[in-house]
Amino acid sequence: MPKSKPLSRGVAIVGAGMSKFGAFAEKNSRDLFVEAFKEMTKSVDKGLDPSAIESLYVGNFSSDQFEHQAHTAPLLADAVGLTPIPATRVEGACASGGLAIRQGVMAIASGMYDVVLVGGAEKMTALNTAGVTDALATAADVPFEIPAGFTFPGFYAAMASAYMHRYGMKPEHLMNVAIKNHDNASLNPYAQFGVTIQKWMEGRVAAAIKKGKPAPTWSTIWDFLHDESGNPTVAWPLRLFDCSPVTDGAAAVLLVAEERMHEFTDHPIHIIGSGQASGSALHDRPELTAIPAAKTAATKAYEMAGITAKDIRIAEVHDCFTIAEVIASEDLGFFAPGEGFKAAEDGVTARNGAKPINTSGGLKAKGHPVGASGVAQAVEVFKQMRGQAGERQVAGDVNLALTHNVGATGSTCAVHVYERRN
Amino acid sequence: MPKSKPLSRGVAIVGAGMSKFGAFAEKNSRDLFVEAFKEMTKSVDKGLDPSAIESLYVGNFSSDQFEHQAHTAPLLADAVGLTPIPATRVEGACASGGLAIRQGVMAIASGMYDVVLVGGAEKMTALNTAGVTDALATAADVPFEIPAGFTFPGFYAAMASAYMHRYGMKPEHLMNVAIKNHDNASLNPYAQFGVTIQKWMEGRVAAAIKKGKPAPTWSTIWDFLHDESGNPTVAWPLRLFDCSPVTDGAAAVLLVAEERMHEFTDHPIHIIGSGQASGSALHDRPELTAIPAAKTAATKAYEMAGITAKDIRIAEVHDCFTIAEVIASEDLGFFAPGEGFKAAEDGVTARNGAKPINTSGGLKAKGHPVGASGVAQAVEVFKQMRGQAGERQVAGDVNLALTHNVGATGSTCAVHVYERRN
Amino acid sequence: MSEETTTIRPFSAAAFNQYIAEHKLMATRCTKCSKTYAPPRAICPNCHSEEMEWVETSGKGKLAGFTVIYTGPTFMSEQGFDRKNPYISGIVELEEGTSISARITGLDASKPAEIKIGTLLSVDFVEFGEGEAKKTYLAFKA
Amino acid sequence: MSEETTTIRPFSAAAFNQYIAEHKLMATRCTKCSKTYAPPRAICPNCHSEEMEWVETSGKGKLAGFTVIYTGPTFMSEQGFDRKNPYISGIVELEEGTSISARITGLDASKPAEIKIGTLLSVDFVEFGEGEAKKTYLAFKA
Ligand SMILES: [Zn+2]
Ligand SMILES: [Zn+2]
Repeated sequence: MPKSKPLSRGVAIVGAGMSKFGAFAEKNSRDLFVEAFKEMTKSVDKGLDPSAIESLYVGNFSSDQFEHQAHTAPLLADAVGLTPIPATRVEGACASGGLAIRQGVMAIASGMYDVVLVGGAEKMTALNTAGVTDALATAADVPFEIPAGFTFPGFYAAMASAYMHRYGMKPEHLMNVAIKNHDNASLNPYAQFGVTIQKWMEGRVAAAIKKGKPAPTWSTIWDFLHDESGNPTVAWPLRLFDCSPVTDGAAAVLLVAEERMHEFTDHPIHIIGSGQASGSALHDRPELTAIPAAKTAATKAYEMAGITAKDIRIAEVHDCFTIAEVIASEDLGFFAPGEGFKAAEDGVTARNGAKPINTSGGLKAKGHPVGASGVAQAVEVFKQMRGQAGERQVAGDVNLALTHNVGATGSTCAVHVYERRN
Repeated sequence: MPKSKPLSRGVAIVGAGMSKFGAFAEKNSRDLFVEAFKEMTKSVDKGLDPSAIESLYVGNFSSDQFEHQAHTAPLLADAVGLTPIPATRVEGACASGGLAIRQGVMAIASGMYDVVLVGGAEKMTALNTAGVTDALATAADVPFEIPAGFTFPGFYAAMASAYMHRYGMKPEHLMNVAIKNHDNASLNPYAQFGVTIQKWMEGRVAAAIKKGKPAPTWSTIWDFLHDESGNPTVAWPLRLFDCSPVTDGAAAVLLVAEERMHEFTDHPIHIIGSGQASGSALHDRPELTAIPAAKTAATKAYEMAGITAKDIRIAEVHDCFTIAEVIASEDLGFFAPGEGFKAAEDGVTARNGAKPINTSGGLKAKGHPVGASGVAQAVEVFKQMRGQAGERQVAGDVNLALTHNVGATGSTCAVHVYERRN
Repeated sequence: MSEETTTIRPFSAAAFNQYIAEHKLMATRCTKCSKTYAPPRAICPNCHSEEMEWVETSGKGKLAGFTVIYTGPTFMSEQGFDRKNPYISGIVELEEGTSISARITGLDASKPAEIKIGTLLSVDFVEFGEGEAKKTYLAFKA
Repeated sequence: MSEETTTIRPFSAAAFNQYIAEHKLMATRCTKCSKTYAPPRAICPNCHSEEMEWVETSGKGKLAGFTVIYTGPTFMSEQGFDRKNPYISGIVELEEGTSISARITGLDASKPAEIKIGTLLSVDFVEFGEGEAKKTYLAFKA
């Protein structure tokens, strides 16, 4: 592949917001996007006149299947009063949000627009578990992967089996990722699961006692996580707490051409690197223990940004499953192959570690409304880099950050690098 | 809205091809795209090394619903051997193809890529009629339009009813559009319905005789088109021959940065104007007899191109229904409001008229695989402008052309202007 | 019809449909510029205000466009409509200046050419299904 | 197993599945660079040639990755699999150097920790349904 080329002009984020993530029976994706849009508007330091917005990109995986509603982008534009600006939906499975950001960047760099809104939305909880499983399955290479019985937990479980075989990891190691991400989410008021696993376990015990049932005898969260009644196996070696939840949510970021950023804020976050790559079906890759598209996308993004993995202060990575975070941390070059699970065990990726990952709680605990997740990652780095992440704020100068957004098992990956300059 | 801004650098089409359009039980959208890709490759005058292609955009409305297959773009990239280049699906209902072209233009103008493949694909015939009706309905504003019982023929029929009331058009006037587009399609070897309505009628008579049934007594195509058994009402005032068919098909165009176009051809077609706009639900517009998003998109495209409607030599417009072509011809400024149906009647829009429209046969007769249609429009103008349209070639110097691609009832519209300079 | 104002329910499709189930055609009104919208909006497209309120419409309007549908979606087929029993869908411009899609009743679907744009209509509610499955559809009758 | 070469069928999912229904695991081979692909490809990703041919695989391979699934998709539930009766899905590397997704049979789904990556497997075909509804699934057995 050819080398990354520089953008024709620079792009910065000047506003970012998200809806509460969770399960909301009365809200459709429009309602969720209105929430995210209002939050984004509030975050623009010098105020936002919505009529300055020239174009909208929307990341959305499949409102078609989840809500019987396609053609999402103009509907979302209209819901926040932006008709007749161009409104374009971008789909790359769970990487839809990351791809939407990238289209926003290109639209500005192309010279066509100065001010572009990027949104992501997914309303998933109207379907039952089987319906969600079937809908997510359409992100795979359906004719050649699905007849084998694979589900998405199953695909990542197969990657985990290969990783365990190759590097000696045990299923228990993955629990460190879940514990960390729930810890982070417990400090994020927008998270779906804003509780630590300890609190979750205590809640289960209290609920059992209240109902007059025998109280579970878990003495630590490790007991709980090893117990099939607390943490049932979904696709061996992955259990319930290795999997991100089914979520309703939306997110929005406002991108502007650098030459106009000071109209909106004196504290912009620059997007200095953007990489994207495609990948074949999981079975058609040289190894199962890494995601080639993620490595390619990261290489491109670093190249454009002129930095290396070690320069990154924090990263939001695509932890749809705990094993995905481990592999991501290696694909991105943070740790050598086979070392990612040890870094999680050693606290290196914790909020106060050397390389904090998923300070938001990640897809795992913040929630994973698939088309919104990539945009919500950018919302987190915007807040962290500007020192606005509240109780979960990372200490020190968060001047370089990264987001890593994967579609399916890695048929799509988008990586972005962000810089704060003042 | 702000004025159109110039692109950072120019973009040209250097190759274009499409699959045969029709109903193909054994082909999925990947198979169709492979066909289109091969045709595109053959059309590149100086030959194409596929490894020169840096990125892929795919227009696709809802393979999710039609094939239980989302995440279409990386699968199509992989099917033609382009992994790991970025592959991005763009969705804007039936305007998905037009939006994909526009993303390709911006990707090149942004400086990120020099060579971008744009595809469109839709495999619709695996569903029965009710299934297709329900799938297409998801392109509407579902919670507020669909409970009223509207279908897509129904929406356009409601526009026709308002147009008839305002301008005195009769349902018969619309038949002129169908007759013309079938005439054109009869000269297009890639068309789904490559027969004139005359031949169609004769086929129906012959089939009846062969089966020993009483032969219909239609003496002219007008008899046929007025007869419920020949041309049944779908949504009054629209009948079967006012509606585009359900189609499987794919199309592909190769875009390159102008500075590199001579590596591929000495006869490039420049994309000199690109406009896109969004619109609200049909009921939420000031009038039903025009599509505001089409007018806005056209204004933007003309402005960028520095031309006016009268400069356009030929146009491929979005005739999902006959009334849509009439309204399009007015929205684009070819004819004054209320004059479009007369222009069709007077032969102005015929292949040998002053303003040929839909020389390919249009969506109506060439076929309408929804996500592919916008790209197939560009394939037709590429051929016509280079004098390669065979029997349906328009006479004279086709130096300026236009494509007009509408999503749903006009919630999305993309307009492009093309120029041949030598 | 009396004008009922409430700001308790969210400005969402779910809330609008709940009102429809209660046989009320409610609109949202911008408290800043006073424009009224049915279907509802949470943000005013006219002035970008986020301060809306629910108001009940008069339920009066006129036909702006219509069709008689012979081949409907699955849910309409389930309600007994087909080629031999077509139905009318239309767009109705309300007195309040906003328009909405609705079923049209009280006109002869077998004579579409005799249906006039501009026909005066008033709100109606069509129910289908029993118990939990009961659904109420917005309609206007001539 | 004998190697059967034919260029009559298209290089599509439909043709591949037809072969599966005939209990043949067929691959496509590039006539230019000789690389073999199962699932099939119409264009060679290695050398971009459009000249492919069908070849029958040996049906031998080894397990590259696997999982035991307790919560499956709807069609697997219909085939009797659930939390109490989980099933194995895996990725199999064929002798021909290409890999494929398949159901895995002949191993104990209740003891996943004892299943070994690298286990030798041979092709198998699992059928479900009767008559028109009969579907054949690619499997590999230990
Ligand atoms: Zn207002
Ligand atoms: Zn080859």
